[in-house]
Parts: sequence; structure tokens; C-alpha cells
Amino acid sequence: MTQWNRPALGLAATLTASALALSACSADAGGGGSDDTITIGISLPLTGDFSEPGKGVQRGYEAWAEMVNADGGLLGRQVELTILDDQSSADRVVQDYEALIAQDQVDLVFGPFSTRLVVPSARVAEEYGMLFVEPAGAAAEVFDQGFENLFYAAPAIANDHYNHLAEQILALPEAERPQTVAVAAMDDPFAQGTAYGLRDKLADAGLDVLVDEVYPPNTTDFSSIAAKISDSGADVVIGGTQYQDAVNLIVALQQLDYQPRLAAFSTAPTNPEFSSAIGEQTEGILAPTGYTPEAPWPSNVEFVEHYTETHGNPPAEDEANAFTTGQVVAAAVEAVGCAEQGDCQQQLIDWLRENEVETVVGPLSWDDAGRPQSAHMIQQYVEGDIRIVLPADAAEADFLFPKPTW
Amino acid sequence: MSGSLLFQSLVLGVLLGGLYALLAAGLTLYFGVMRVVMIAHSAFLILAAYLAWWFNERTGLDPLLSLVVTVPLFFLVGVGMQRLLITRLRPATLTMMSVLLTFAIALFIEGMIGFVWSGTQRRVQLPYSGSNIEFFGANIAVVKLVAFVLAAASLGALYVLLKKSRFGQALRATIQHREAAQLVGIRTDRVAALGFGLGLATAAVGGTALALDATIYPSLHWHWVGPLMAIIVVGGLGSIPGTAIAAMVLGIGQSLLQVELGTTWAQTLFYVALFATLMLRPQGFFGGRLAQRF
Amino acid sequence: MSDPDGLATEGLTKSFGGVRAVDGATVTFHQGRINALIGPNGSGKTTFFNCVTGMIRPDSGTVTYRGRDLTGRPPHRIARAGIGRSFQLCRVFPRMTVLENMLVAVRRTRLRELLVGARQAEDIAKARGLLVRVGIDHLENVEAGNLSYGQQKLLELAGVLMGDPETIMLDEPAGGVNPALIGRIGTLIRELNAEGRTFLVVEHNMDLVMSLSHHVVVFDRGRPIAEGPPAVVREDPRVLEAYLGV
Amino acid sequence: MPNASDTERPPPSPTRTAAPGPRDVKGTRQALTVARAVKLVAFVAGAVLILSFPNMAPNPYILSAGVVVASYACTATAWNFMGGFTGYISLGHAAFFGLGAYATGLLIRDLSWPPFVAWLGAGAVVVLITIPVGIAALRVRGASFVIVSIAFVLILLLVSQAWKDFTGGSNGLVVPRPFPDLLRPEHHRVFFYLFVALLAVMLLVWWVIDRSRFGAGLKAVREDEDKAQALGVPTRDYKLVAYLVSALFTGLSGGMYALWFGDLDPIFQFSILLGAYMVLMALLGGVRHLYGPLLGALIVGGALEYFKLEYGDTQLHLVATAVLLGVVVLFTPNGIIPAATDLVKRFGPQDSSIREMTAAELLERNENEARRAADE
Repeated sequence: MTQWNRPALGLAATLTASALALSACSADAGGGGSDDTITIGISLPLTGDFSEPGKGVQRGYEAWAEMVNADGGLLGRQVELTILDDQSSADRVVQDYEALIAQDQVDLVFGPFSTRLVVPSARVAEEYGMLFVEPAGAAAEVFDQGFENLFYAAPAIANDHYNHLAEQILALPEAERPQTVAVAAMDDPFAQGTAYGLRDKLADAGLDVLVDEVYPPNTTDFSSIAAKISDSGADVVIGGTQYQDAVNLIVALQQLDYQPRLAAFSTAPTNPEFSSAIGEQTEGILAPTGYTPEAPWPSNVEFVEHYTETHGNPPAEDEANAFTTGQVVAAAVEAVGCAEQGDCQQQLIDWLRENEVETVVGPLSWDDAGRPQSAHMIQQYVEGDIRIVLPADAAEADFLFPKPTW
Repeated sequence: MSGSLLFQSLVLGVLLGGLYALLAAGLTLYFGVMRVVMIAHSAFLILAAYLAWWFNERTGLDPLLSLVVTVPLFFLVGVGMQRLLITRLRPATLTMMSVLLTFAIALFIEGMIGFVWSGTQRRVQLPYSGSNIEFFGANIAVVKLVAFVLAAASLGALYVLLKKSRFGQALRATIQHREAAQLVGIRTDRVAALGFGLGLATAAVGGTALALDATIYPSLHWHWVGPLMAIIVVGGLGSIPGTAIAAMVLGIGQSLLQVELGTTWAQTLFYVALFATLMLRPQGFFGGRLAQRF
Repeated sequence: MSDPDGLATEGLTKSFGGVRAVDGATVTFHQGRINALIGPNGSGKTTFFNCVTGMIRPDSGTVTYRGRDLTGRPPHRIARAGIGRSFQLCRVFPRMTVLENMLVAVRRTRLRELLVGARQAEDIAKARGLLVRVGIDHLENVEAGNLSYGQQKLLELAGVLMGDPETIMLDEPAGGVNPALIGRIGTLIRELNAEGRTFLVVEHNMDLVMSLSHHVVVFDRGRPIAEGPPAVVREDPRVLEAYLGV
Repeated sequence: MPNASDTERPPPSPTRTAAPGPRDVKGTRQALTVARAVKLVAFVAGAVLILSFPNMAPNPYILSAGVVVASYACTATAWNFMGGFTGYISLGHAAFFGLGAYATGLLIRDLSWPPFVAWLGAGAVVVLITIPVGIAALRVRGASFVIVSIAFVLILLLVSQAWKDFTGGSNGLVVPRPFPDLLRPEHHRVFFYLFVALLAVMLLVWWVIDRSRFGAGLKAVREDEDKAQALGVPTRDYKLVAYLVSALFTGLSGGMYALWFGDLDPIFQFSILLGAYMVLMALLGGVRHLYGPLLGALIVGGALEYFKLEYGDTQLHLVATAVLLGVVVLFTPNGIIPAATDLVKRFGPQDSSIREMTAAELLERNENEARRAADE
């Protein structure tokens, strides 16, 4: 008859054990918020679909922390980053922020990468009353969720990234102006936001959209999408891309010998690995950017100098956006004079609503929903280097059109 | 859909179908000799692709050369797996438990790949990645053609081995009727181990072919395991020719549907075919009569 | 010759990959009698048996029982039509006790009857009665996998009886058991037949077949080649040829 | 709650044994009472521990980890309605979890149903979708069934990614909070109890089926499907009902998860890994036992959450899960409950087994086994 009660006994034993284990492991944590340091919790996609930009953001955050600490810290306290890997998964990112806030008792949080992960994590932060400044949630949807704690630390939201390029195309003489467009976008609010912003402006001006494809983030085989684009022979190809998908799509297009007159891809071309990944055939490829290392803002000069010293190359956009996030939060903390959970967070939020912050991407201010109020620039590969070509007043090189063959 | 696009898709479909056929043949081998559904087959496929990538990354040599190492290595791993793991399972629950065991192996490989090489997407960079040749108006990427030729040659070699060699005869006899094969003096346990090794060797070849033109990441194998499983059920479990035909048909079908429906919906073709097979002809469409009982 | 009350097949055919295991078998079994089905190895007896009991769906032909067409019906329908069967290599539920094995065979269809406890007093009483009858009642709480092969055979027979079948099909009841037990099984079959149950027995043990059965059907190459009382069949030249010629 | 395991004996006849000769009836009855008392105490202690967990949890994160473990316990127990009773191992139960979650979210979003009405509605949706799938999947056995179960998850993953207008595609679906006014820790607390209540219902239903005639038929399917059918058990219908019950409860767990978590992502909802966790938890605990999956969920789920907290999320989780699954399959396919019981039996002096056999029977059994081994 002993057989009867084993399960129940085992159950009780396990329960006790796990309760003890959980309580025990919580005992040694919770010490994060000690007085000498300011701990900042971050969750980033260090593996998974978004790992390339995720690591860029990590480098930016770390550069910011090093510079702040070298400078004496925030409010005279050293800054310490706690970075968790969310594997590009929404479920993980929520648990990560919950752990950072409730378990580790971090003083501040910074946002994760990619719009898909920003929305769930912003909700956790809001429910704990935390200020949430983020480097990557640019899509329009992010700002329609009614968040009161959210600020995007970049010049403009996704749909406006290509505004300068659209103007430039539409200003071309009728005979030269491209007539047809092919669009392929990742099923991701940011990637789609950028591509659709440009697509809609061109369509409104009378260009024909011949191909309009969407693919899930984990897609790796682009041969059929490329076949469709190639078959359409569109003048303009717009890629709503992150990183690897752009590389794959471009290689697949090259395999089909498709030669557009203008090619624009979001995010990927700004990555330092990009040109070797597609076989150095980058000439003429366009990308929007909110950042250029050449920008004259005082903090940017320092940032570029420090970053180039440590990494050997100037920072790219992801790094800069992360750095900007740090600058925005730091400005609020210094102004309000506190950095801990509780009422302090609301004071930080209120301060940011009212004030403008000087950053590496220029002065930033926000509307009530946290939308930044500036504009993006357009970059292009010219003679092997990526240069700002639009708007004209910031241009480092001339806009190259039509695009040379790849 | 224009004619040229149709033709282009057809060509892509044939290239893809060849790879499917090789990989599904491997799966069929395991099932034939051991009644084991080898979930980890595509995990080994991705592992081989990673090894090819890593080889290229380290040495700068063509990833195809990694075959010299991976094929014998995978063959031995296959023999070892059959000998040390599969035979430990009780015959009564072999089929079910082997699914779980190979599933665990698949997870293990996925985790180890992620641990060693991180979850970042990888792609072999070759000087000829973007090159193509023209074929009656369709453009065929050189890398895809190389992959197809590799797959077709291996499948052909496998076919000759099974048809002509004594080992092949023993293997086919074991697949058809294990007990009868034992009665005529075939050492079925050894044949099974070699069959397992051979199956895994197809994964090595397939993985290398895949690495030429695909972006790889640790969990990619799930995108292969579903279609491959569907192919072997549609083709009739245990029938290699049936599997090859099903692989071609479904590969071409997928490629054509992609144009109209997009990549994601097109993949559902495999599962629609799988469910249709179960409802209409559970024993598979191209021979094989083992499905229902196993 | 045809008995409208009995089990009969007409032109039953089943092939496996080109080999006709059962090839147009037309057989009528005598109701109320002990029928035996014999034949050399590979003559299609077991496939025929499986076609009749619904384990295998025949390619063509019909199975009728008491005027009802049972062709291609699932096994549980055939069981519920009153035909119980045993398996060639005796099959019991190894990790269930002897009594639990018996209770599986209790047939109920109404939801309320299905959800009540499996151990209803009436069922247990009936099961015990049958276990007493086959002589393994002292083992009712032993897991069936721990029984000897002979005991498992007896349990299987008792399980079949739980469903009160009018016709009982036994696939090699004497296979692999010791002579003493063969005698016991033979006696049981006779007793049950005397109570009015029809038997259809596939058997290799010629002594048992000849002493037990009233009617013998001889199979070769998937179809009956001879039938009749044991004494007649034994002398039939076709039967001798089938057995010796292979 | 008594555990009607396979070895349960009816209380009125506790003295029937295989061993011949008289037994001490009084002693047995006393042992029975003691066993019952121990069992009752253990049960109450377990229940109290579970119910007081939210109050013992030192911070909301631990509480949320508790909710995750509770949801694992629900899914593993729900899985066991199919896997445990019939022996049909489904690696694709995440499909029902995801379906329940998405159906709940979509009923709230598109039809504006109240959250918990939508949750029940989602259960009905899951059952409706499962009927044709079950009919197709249950036409085959063994490995083919597993293939179909995996295919079902993969197909739903594709559909949920591709059908953007309906499911939100890869962006996922946001499910509104059922209790918008609750603070986050309170929200966790409420859902912990909701999950525990769902689990209690499942355990009750499991117990009812386990001791019923229906359950006896299902277990017969697990042991030998052909034989069961030959005895008149309508195996297809039985399996289908078990499959539906299992899918329903898995779907309800998924729907509850959706209400709790709020953000649905196709890749997580329709994840093979989640299905693998269910199998691992149930097998580890023991599929033939009422509390097996729950025990497995506490061990595996607790370990998962613990390691996540201590070491972050690394690929080694996958490796650990894989190794554990491999070890369970190779060495304790019946789970730790029977293994522990056997261990206690072997070393414990107290237990004079009911299954005690005479020497003759033991000999016979050994011969029998040897014979069968020779046959194979």
C-alpha cells in the first residue's frame, strides 16, 4: 500500500524544496540597489533574429557607461549595467524586465532592441512605474499604445525615415524619375514602417508598386521573393530589412542578375559587416540613418573619439541610439537629482516631457506619446564608403543615381 | 504569373527538390532498417552546415572540402548512435521512445550549436555567391547548381549502392522483412548500424550543400524536419523511390506556390499533403505499407 | 450446406504487395459446432482470420455473420456482433492485473455507464466466475505480464468470454503450451461448445484438431481446398499433397 | 484525493493476495489506515504549500515564476490525458496551447467578448478544430502519429505568421488585461490561483477517468490496442475523446496564459520546445500517475526558472533539457514515481508486497521471460 502515498509525499517534498530554493536565491539578490552604484537593467537580443543590431546596442550602452564612469558617474555614483539576453523573444523580454525590476531592484531601466520587444517590455516598466527610454522602438504602433512612460531616443519615427529620399526622387525630372517600385519587408513593425513610409509616398506620387512582399523574421530563403522582384523589373527596390535578411535578399537578387536603378534597405547597410557580406558590391545602396559620426554636436565628438579608441572603428547607428538613450536618462537624472525606483521615476518622466536634451544625434524633444520631433538623414555607399547624401545641407557626398550594377 | 517567372520557379523547385530527396532518403533509411523516426536528422544537417561554415571561416578554403571530414565522421556517429543508444530501447516501445530519444538529440545539437557558435545567423561568403548562369532564360545561381549536383550525385551513388552491392541487397532485405532477412543469414543488427551511418552521411552531404547558399542558425532544423517528415509519409514510409518522387513533387510545388502565396503559405503545402495522405492513403502514395502500424 | 445463422465468407481476397495471402476464400462455418481451420505455414490462415475479425480490411469479398454483412467493419464492431477472438501469440495487457484485464472486456456504451468506476460489483463477480472456470482465480491481483505463458492463454480465453460471444475464434490455442494445459484448454472448449458456443479454431496440433473438431477446413495458398469431418479430411489426397508437397 | 493508480485495490477486499495461506486481516487494515492518513497529510501539506506560495514568494518576480511553473503543471497534466492514458506521445501539444491562447485573444479583440467568456469560448474553438485533426492523426499509430503532432504545431506556426490580418503575424497579438485595475504583483497572485484552480479541475477529471470503465479502456489501448479492439473497446472513439479532453485542457491552459501574459508571439506560442517540456515533465514524473506530470512540472519548471534567474537564458537550457529527456527515455521511461517506489520497496523492510509470488510462480515467470527473449 505504500505505493499510494509516494506521489503525494514526493510532491510535498518537491514543493518544499522548490519554495526553499526560490526563497534562497532571492535572498542573495536584491542587493543590486546599493548606495554607491546606480544599477541599470537592460534586456537585449544577443542571440536570435535580432542579435546583430542587439550587439550594436550593447556596445553603445557599454560605451556610455564607461564614459559616464570615467567622468565621475551619475550624481557622483558609479553606473553599473545589468544586461540580460532575451534571445529576440517577447516572452523572455518581459520576464527579463520583471526580474530586473522586481528581483534585482535595479534603479533604472533602458529599453531593448526592436519594436516587437519594446511594446511588451514598456508595459512591464509602466506597470512598475519605471521611466522607459528606448533606442529602437521606432514604429508608429509603439506610440499608439497609450504609454505614459516611454520616450524614443532617436530623431524620428520609422515611417518618416525616408522623407528626404522621397522628396529627392519626386524632384527628379519626369524623364529620369523611376516609374515602378518593388517592396519586400520583414514582418516587423520597424522594418515595415520604414519601407512603407517610402512606398506610400512614392505610390501617392503616381509610381506603380509592382511587388509588395512580407516575410517572417526567420526567413532565410529569399529566392522566390527575389524571382518575383526580378521578374517585375521594377526601377526601385525597397527593403524593409534588419540585417541578415537584407544580405540574403541582395545576394538572391544578384544571383538573378536583377539591376534596379535605385535600391534602399533599412538598417543593414549601416552595419560594418554589410559590405563584405554581400561581396563588396555595395555601390549606390541607400539607407536612412538618424546618426552620423561626423555630426558636429559636442557630445558626439567625444563619443566618436572614445568609441573609435576602444573598438577601432567609429560607432554606427545602433550604437549611437543606445548612447543617446543613456544621455537622455542621464540628463533627467542629473536634473531631478535622483535615481531609484518609486516616486523618483515619475519625476524623471515629467522632466523629460517638458525639456529638450542635447545628444549625439542633436537636440531631442518629445510629444505626449514619446515621439521624437526631428528627422532622419539618407546615407549611400559612394566609392565603397557609406556617406550622408541627403539632405543637401548635411551631405558628405553627392546623391548617386541611377545606381551602378551590383 | 509570367511564363519566365514560372520557368524560373520550376528551376528553383527542381534544385530544391533534389536536396529534399537526398535528405528524405536518409530518413527513409533509418526508418527502413530500424523503424526509427529520426527527428535529429535535420539537426545533423544543420550541424554539417555549421561545420562547413566554420571550416570555411577558419581555413578560407571552399566549404565543399569539409565533406572529406564530415561524411566519414557522420557515418561513424550514425553507427555509434544505433549501436549505443537506439538498441538500448525496449523493442516493445522502440518506435515511440526512439522518436523521443532522437528528439532529445536534436535539441542537444541545437543547444550545442548555439552555445559554441551563438545564435547569430551565419552565412558562408564565397567569391561566387552572387554569380549565376543562364539556362533558357532562367538564371541559376552557381551555388544552388553545385548543391543540386552534389545532392543528385550522392542520391545516385546511394541508389547504385543499394541496387548493386551485396550490402545493398542485405539492407533492402532488412528493410522489407527483418525476420526473414535474419533467417537467410543476414546480420541485421550490423546492417542496421551501417544503414544508420549511411543515413547520417546523407545529412553531412546535404548540410554542406545547404551551407553554400543558405543562412543558418541553430533552430533552423525545425524548418527542415517538418517538410522532410511530410515527404516520407507522403512517399510511403520505407520506400526510397517513393520518397524521392514525393520530394521532387513537393519541392517543385512549394517553389511554384511561393510565387503566388509567399514563402510562408507555400510551406503549408507539405502539411496539407501530409494530412491529405493520412485521410486518403495512410500507407503513402508511392508504395510502402508500413505507415499505419508504425 | 450454407447456414444462414453462421459465419461465412464469400470470395474473400487480400494481397500484400502483389502476394495474394487470401485468394477468393469462400467458407461457411457451422454454427454451434467446433470448426477447425488448418493448413501449411503461409497458407493464409492468419490473414483470413484477421480479415474476418476486422484487423485487416479485405481487398474484396464479404464476411457475413447471422445474415449481417460485417465486411470491413472495425474489430470492436465485430466483437460486439458476438464474435470473440484470441491472438496467435497470446496477448494480454501486461501491466494490468488479471482482474483489470477482465474488466476491460466489459461493454458499455452509455456515457454514465462509462464514467462510473471500473470496479462494479456485478462485473467483478462475473469476472471472478470466469477466472474460477479457467482456473486462475487465485492470481487475480497479479499483473498479467508476470503470469506464465499458459496462464496468459487462459486469461486471454477468460477475457474473450467476458464479452459473452456466441462465436469464439481461437488462433493456435495450443501453441507453445505444455501438454497438460492443452488438455485443459481442449476440455474448456468442449464445455463451452456444449453450452452452445460456436468455435473456429486455427491450430497446428493435429491431435487436438482431430479429437476436438466437428468440421475441418483445410487452407492452401489462400483458399480452402478441402473440408469435412476430421476423419474424411485426414484421408483427402489434396490435403496430403498440400502438407507434404511444400 | 485518493490516487487511483493502476495498482489500486478495492477497499472492501484488501486481503486477497497471490500468496496462499491466511493473512492478518487486522494488520493489513491497520496498515491501510496508516497509509491513508499519511497520504491525507501529504495531500493537505502539498495543497497548503501550493496555496500559500504567493504569500511566501519574496518578490513579484518569484511570484511570476510561480505562475509560469503553475502553467507548466497545467499543460503537463493536460498532455497526460492523451500521453498517459493511451500511450500516444504527442510532441505537438503546444499547438493546442497556442490555439487556446490565440482564440482567447481574438475572441476578445474581434468579438469583444468578456475575458473569461472568451476563455471558455476558446476551449470550444480548440475542441472544434481538434476533431478533424484528431480523426486524421488517429488513423495512424506510433511514429506517424508523432510526425503528425509535430506537423500540426509547425502548420499553426506558419499560419499564425502568415495570416497577418487575423493573427497579427509575427508582431504578435496583444490580449487586453482581464483586470486592468490590478497592480502587477496582484495580477500575478490572482492568476496563480486561477491556474491552480484549473489544475485542480484537471486532476479531478483525471481521477474520475482513471477509475472509470472509460479509463480502463484507454489504458487497454496503451497496453495493446489491437487486443483492446478485439475485446470490443471502440478504440478510435476512445482515443478521440481522450485527445479532445487533452486538447481542451491544454487549450484552456493556453488561454489562461494569454490572459495572464498579454503578449502572444507565434514563435513562442507554437513552439516545439514547449511541447517537449510537456512530454519531459510528464515522463519524468510518471505518466501513469495522477500527480506524475505535476511533480515533473515542479522539478523541470522549477529548475528552468531557477537557472534562468541565476545564469540568464543561455543555449545550455536546451542542452540540459535534451540530456534530461534522453536520460528519462533511456533509463526511467516510467518516471520517477514508480522508480522511487521500486527503490523504497527494495530497501524498505516494512512492505510485504501484495504482489508477492510463490517461488513456483517466480520460476515460471523467469522461464517465460527467457522464452520470450529467445523468441525475439
